[in-house]
Amino acid sequence: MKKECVQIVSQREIAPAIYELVVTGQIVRYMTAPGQFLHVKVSEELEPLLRRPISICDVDQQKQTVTMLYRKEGRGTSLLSKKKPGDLLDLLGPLGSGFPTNEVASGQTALLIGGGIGVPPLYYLGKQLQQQGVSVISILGFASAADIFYEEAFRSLGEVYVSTVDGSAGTKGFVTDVLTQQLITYDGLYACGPNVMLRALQQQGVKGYISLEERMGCGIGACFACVCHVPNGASTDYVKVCSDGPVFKIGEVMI
Amino acid sequence: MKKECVQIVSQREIAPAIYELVVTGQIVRYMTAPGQFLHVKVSEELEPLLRRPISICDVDQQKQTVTMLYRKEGRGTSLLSKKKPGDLLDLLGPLGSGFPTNEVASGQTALLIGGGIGVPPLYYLGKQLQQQGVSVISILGFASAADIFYEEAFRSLGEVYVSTVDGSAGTKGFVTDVLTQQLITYDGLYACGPNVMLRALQQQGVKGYISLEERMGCGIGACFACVCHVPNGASTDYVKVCSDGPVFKIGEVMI
Amino acid sequence: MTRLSLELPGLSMKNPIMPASGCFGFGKEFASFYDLSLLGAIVLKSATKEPRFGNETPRVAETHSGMLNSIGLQNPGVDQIIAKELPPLKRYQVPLIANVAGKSEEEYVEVARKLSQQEQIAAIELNISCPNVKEGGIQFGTDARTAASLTRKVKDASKKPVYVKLSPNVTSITEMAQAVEAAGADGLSMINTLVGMVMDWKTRKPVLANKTGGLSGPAIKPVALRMIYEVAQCVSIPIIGMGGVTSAQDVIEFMLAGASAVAVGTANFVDPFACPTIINDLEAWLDKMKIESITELVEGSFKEWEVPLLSR
Amino acid sequence: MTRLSLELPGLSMKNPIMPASGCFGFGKEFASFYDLSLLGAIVLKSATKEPRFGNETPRVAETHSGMLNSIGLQNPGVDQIIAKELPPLKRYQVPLIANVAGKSEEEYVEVARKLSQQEQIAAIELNISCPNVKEGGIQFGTDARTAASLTRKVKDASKKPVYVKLSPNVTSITEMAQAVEAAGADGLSMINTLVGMVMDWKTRKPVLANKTGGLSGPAIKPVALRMIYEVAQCVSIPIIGMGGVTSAQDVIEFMLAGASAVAVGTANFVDPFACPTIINDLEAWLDKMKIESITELVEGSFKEWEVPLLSR
Ligand SMILES: Cc1cc2nc3c(=O)[nH]c(=O)nc-3n(C[C@H](O)[C@H](O)[C@H](O)COP(=O)(O)OP(=O)(O)OC[C@H]3O[C@@H](n4cnc5c(N)ncnc54)[C@H](O)[C@@H]3O)c2cc1C
Ligand SMILES: Cc1cc2nc3c(=O)[nH]c(=O)nc-3n(C[C@H](O)[C@H](O)[C@H](O)COP(=O)(O)OP(=O)(O)OC[C@H]3O[C@@H](n4cnc5c(N)ncnc54)[C@H](O)[C@@H]3O)c2cc1C
Ligand SMILES: Cc1cc2nc3c(=O)[nH]c(=O)nc-3n(C[C@H](O)[C@H](O)[C@H](O)COP(=O)(O)O)c2cc1C
Ligand SMILES: Cc1cc2nc3c(=O)[nH]c(=O)nc-3n(C[C@H](O)[C@H](O)[C@H](O)COP(=O)(O)O)c2cc1C
Ligand code: FES
Ligand code: FES
Repeated sequence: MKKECVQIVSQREIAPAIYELVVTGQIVRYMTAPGQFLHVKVSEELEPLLRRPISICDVDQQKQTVTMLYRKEGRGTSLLSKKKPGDLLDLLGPLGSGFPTNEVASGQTALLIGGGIGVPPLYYLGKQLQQQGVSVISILGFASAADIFYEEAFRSLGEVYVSTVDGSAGTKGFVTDVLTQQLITYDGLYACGPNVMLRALQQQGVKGYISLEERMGCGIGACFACVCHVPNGASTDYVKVCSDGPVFKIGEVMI
Repeated sequence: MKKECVQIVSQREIAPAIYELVVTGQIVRYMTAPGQFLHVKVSEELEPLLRRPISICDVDQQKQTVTMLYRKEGRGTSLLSKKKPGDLLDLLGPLGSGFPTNEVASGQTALLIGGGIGVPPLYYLGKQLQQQGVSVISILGFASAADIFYEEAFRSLGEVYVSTVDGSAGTKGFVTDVLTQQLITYDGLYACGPNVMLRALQQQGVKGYISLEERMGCGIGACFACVCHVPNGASTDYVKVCSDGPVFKIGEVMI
Repeated sequence: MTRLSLELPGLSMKNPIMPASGCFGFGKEFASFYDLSLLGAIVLKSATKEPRFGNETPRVAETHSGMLNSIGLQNPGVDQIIAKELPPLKRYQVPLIANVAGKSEEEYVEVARKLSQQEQIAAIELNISCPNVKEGGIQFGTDARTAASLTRKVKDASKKPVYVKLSPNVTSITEMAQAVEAAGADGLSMINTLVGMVMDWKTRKPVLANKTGGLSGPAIKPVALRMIYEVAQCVSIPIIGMGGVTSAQDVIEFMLAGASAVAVGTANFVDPFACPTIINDLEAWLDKMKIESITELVEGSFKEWEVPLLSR
Repeated sequence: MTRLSLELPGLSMKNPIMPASGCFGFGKEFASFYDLSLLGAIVLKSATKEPRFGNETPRVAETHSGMLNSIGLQNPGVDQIIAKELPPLKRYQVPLIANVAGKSEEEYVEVARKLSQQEQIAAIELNISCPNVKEGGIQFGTDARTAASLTRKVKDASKKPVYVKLSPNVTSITEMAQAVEAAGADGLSMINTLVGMVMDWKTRKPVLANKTGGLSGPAIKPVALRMIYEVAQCVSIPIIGMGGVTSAQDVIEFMLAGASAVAVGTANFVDPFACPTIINDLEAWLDKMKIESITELVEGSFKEWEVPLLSR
């Protein structure tokens, strides 16, 4: 958990409104756990005020770079998308607890399920799993063929299924449709995406890990903005997405 | 009175915290009256919110460029100083009524008195007077030798006297000290600078024109932020610096 | 009727956008930028009985995402306004709302009566909320009984509908709103500015000569939205919403919160074309939101929608 | 004594800077960034009698130069706080201020009594101003008599000095301040957040699950400065100032307005090093202002200065 002004190496739009941002700095050396996130100050001024949580998508320790993929949505990410190589970016991180990679052993199979802008953190996870000798299968869901990104990158990790809401590529529908239509066997499952998708997975009773999103204040566990109820225990029990998560065991958290 | 996003041609620091900014755009063609000012939006965002009034320092109609000199002071001018050639700048202007150049005839002498960041508008004025065959004498006051700017530019218009508060260059003291120590004869006087300086001139009973500063909201006469009392008339009488000024006849306004 | 048009007491508006009082003078400065007939309405600068100079300068200061002003209701007095400021506005096809201020009930009543008698004036906005006037001004806006009494007297004197402009500097905005509604107000305008201060470390004094001033601009938008949302649910008269509006999206948000029309203040200083730009953008927003008429948006955040919400 | 140190009821502070309640948890997260002993004091997160979950999420939303929160006083309850949260703070040389909240006078009194009995706790901050709790919370902060009665009872029960934290959502902040001073408050904390709302045009609903939330950050700084300035001139107890402080210059401004010490809230989220950075910058500011001790600044905007003002 460090704070550093890192330098932007490159930034490009890889799909409509989806940007790939590569930055370099000392702080990268702490980024070893896939599923952790960075808290990004998109401006040097006090406006917009809050940092933006963005997942670690890829890390290159040799080049000391970290890659983030983000969707240009509101004020903050719009400003971020205007940054140019050489510009500085104030990062806080890595934050949260990542995906446990030791839940699948060498020779076993891991299934990665990513929906939309939930895809990025799975890439660094998949790379680490692959290095550990785990077979990786990915199901990636997008709105349409035009919105697909990083498909090739995931193919380098193993088999890839794609779903699109409009059916313009891959299976028509959602990642869960792929899951029910294809008979995929796996030993561990990791998912990140919109809450509807994670809820569907949780209801299907599969086992594995999911990464959640919640609006954040501090990102470090101090403000209690990002709490979730837990299914068992007292009604006042909770977990914090920023520091207990963003990755949780499926079923551990109410979504 | 137009609004346009102009392009920055160049920007450089010409003295400590004093920046020379050159921009180009269609709007320049309306900038014919020296003493008028531009209302500059220093950011594309809503923060800082208000525009900054900056005087027209020089205009090149052939190149369609306008030069502004400004002192980096607070939030707005700090942001402005970070802009680079090619960046866009939202300008509103030209605003206000400028220096009347027909008060001095060809062959007569005009005295320009500028204090600190009040110097810039006098340059474009001096150039126009010179073109009209008027002899130009300038008294420029600065804090110290290091703070002097545009001295050479003014020398190209005519005789120049410099004063510095610490005496490190020219006459030690203020522009008014030059005025009392040197016997300068002139037919018209134009001044711009801090209120203390203008007040001193007004009290000495000299005749001529002064350019005032006042905190502004709209810059176009609508918000009534920038009013000044007038010496004669009802207690509710006023002038607006942004639209009636910023140039006034000495004695016309209470400062 | 177009997709943007609407009807409010006294006002037939082409669109819901009007410049806010004190941020548009009497229109002439903006007339050099665009045709004022484009506007839904115009709220004129506050009028008092006698001419007023207002407070000493500095009268404005910048704050984070906002500004303070302490103009202090400078204006040439109601008679001069009628004689000099109204006639040039005759050429525009736009309803005029006259904003009325005063130090006493009598002054308010007299000014409102005179202005409401003008054919050009479509409605009165009763400014009981100016934070920048020491004598009385503010207390009309912070005490429900005083506000109600004033509203009733002005209603009696006015030939035109009366919108009461509420101050946000109160413990209970709903109490104020309900009090003036009960007293006969035809509509509400809200919010006026929040009282604030900017300090100058160099002089070690407040920046404004008047020390305090009214905070406006995007900084106060959340406070405005909250107050409109609360008030809209407990009154049945329409609300003209304002406070930090700078874009068509803001207008949508204010209408969802409960505003029937929206006034734009500070944004006019940042961009003299703010109002026409917003008006121009609104239609595209209706398309984006799959909405036929802008009036459907009003109170949209708490009413039932026939067409289901867009899925995220 | 150093140039930055100061004494307030119950508090010997190395410097005037403390993190504000609810913006620093119970310290442990920030302890991984810097040594908490650097701080002037620490205000702990609000404690209630029983554990509270608070409001549903989303609980924060961004606004222009500010944020809304509707955490709703989530905390593990006073007993757990004493058992689990206080012990790890023993190792730091820094006075702790326990913030106390509740739904009833009895709850406030009980929580305050328990916390004030802890040796580690130097003072109590009575949170009568949380806008995010439906049951009761806010009315203690908006009615002078209720606030005074509560203050008196908590004073009687507390072994430590009591600072009352005021709500800005009132018509007259000076009335509230004078009421709690008369009831025995040792100091004031001000301001808490302004009630606001953010609307989501996509869902057509307020962003926050709780609909409204408390506005904090630079957007509210002018309101905070104004209220501190007004209150400082009519009470004789010290004020802990807060509301949008992000820099040492802000601290100077708050002290000139009348604050004896300054709390930093939202800024901790933007930069976890906000407090130590501000503390570090303060000494240079004293040099720049040609001031010996920071305490000279307090009320500087309305008191007489022995050394004349810097000329501009
Ligand atoms: C742990 C975590 C990891 C994330 N990783 C990625 C990623 O790798 N790529 C990516 O594109 N997005 C990611 N997101 C979502 C991303 O944080 C939001 O899209 C972003 O904050 C929106 O900011 P904005 O300026 O575009 O929107 P604005 O509407 O201007 O944001 C306003 C406020 O709401 C918050 N907010 C809005 N949407 C979200 C959201 N979905 N989740 C959390 N806060 C939100 C913002 O942070 C800001 O505080 C992640 C979120 C979390 C919690
Ligand atoms: C007609 C006119 C012409 C001017 N011409 C020049 C020029 O050519 N070069 C130059 O350097 N300066 C000029 N100024 C002064 C310049 O406008 C201010 O220095 C500038 O606005 C300060 O902005 P900031 O962001 O640095 O300071 P901040 O402190 O961030 O400003 C805060 C607010 O105060 C206002 N403000 C602060 N100081 C002044 C001031 N002296 N006059 C008016 N408003 C002020 C700002 O506009 C802004 O609204 C002129 C002012 C006027 C009125
Ligand atoms: C410079 C200025 C002058 C104002 N003068 C008046 C006024 O005379 N009468 C009035 O009712 N409101 C006045 N207001 C308040 C605005 O009409 C509006 O209620 C407030 O500024 C909030 O809107 P905004 O954030 O869009 O500016 C004034 C506001 C500003 C900024
Ligand atoms: C996320 C958050 C939680 C807060 N929780 C509390 C709280 O529990 N008790 C309290 O008295 N104030 C609470 N506050 C108010 C702050 O202590 C402070 O008064 C306010 O935020 C203004 O300061 P700022 O602008 O520096 O944040 C909270 C503020 C925020 C932003
Ligand atoms: S974002 Fe602050 S606790 Fe999680
Ligand atoms: S700045 Fe608005 S009237 Fe002059």
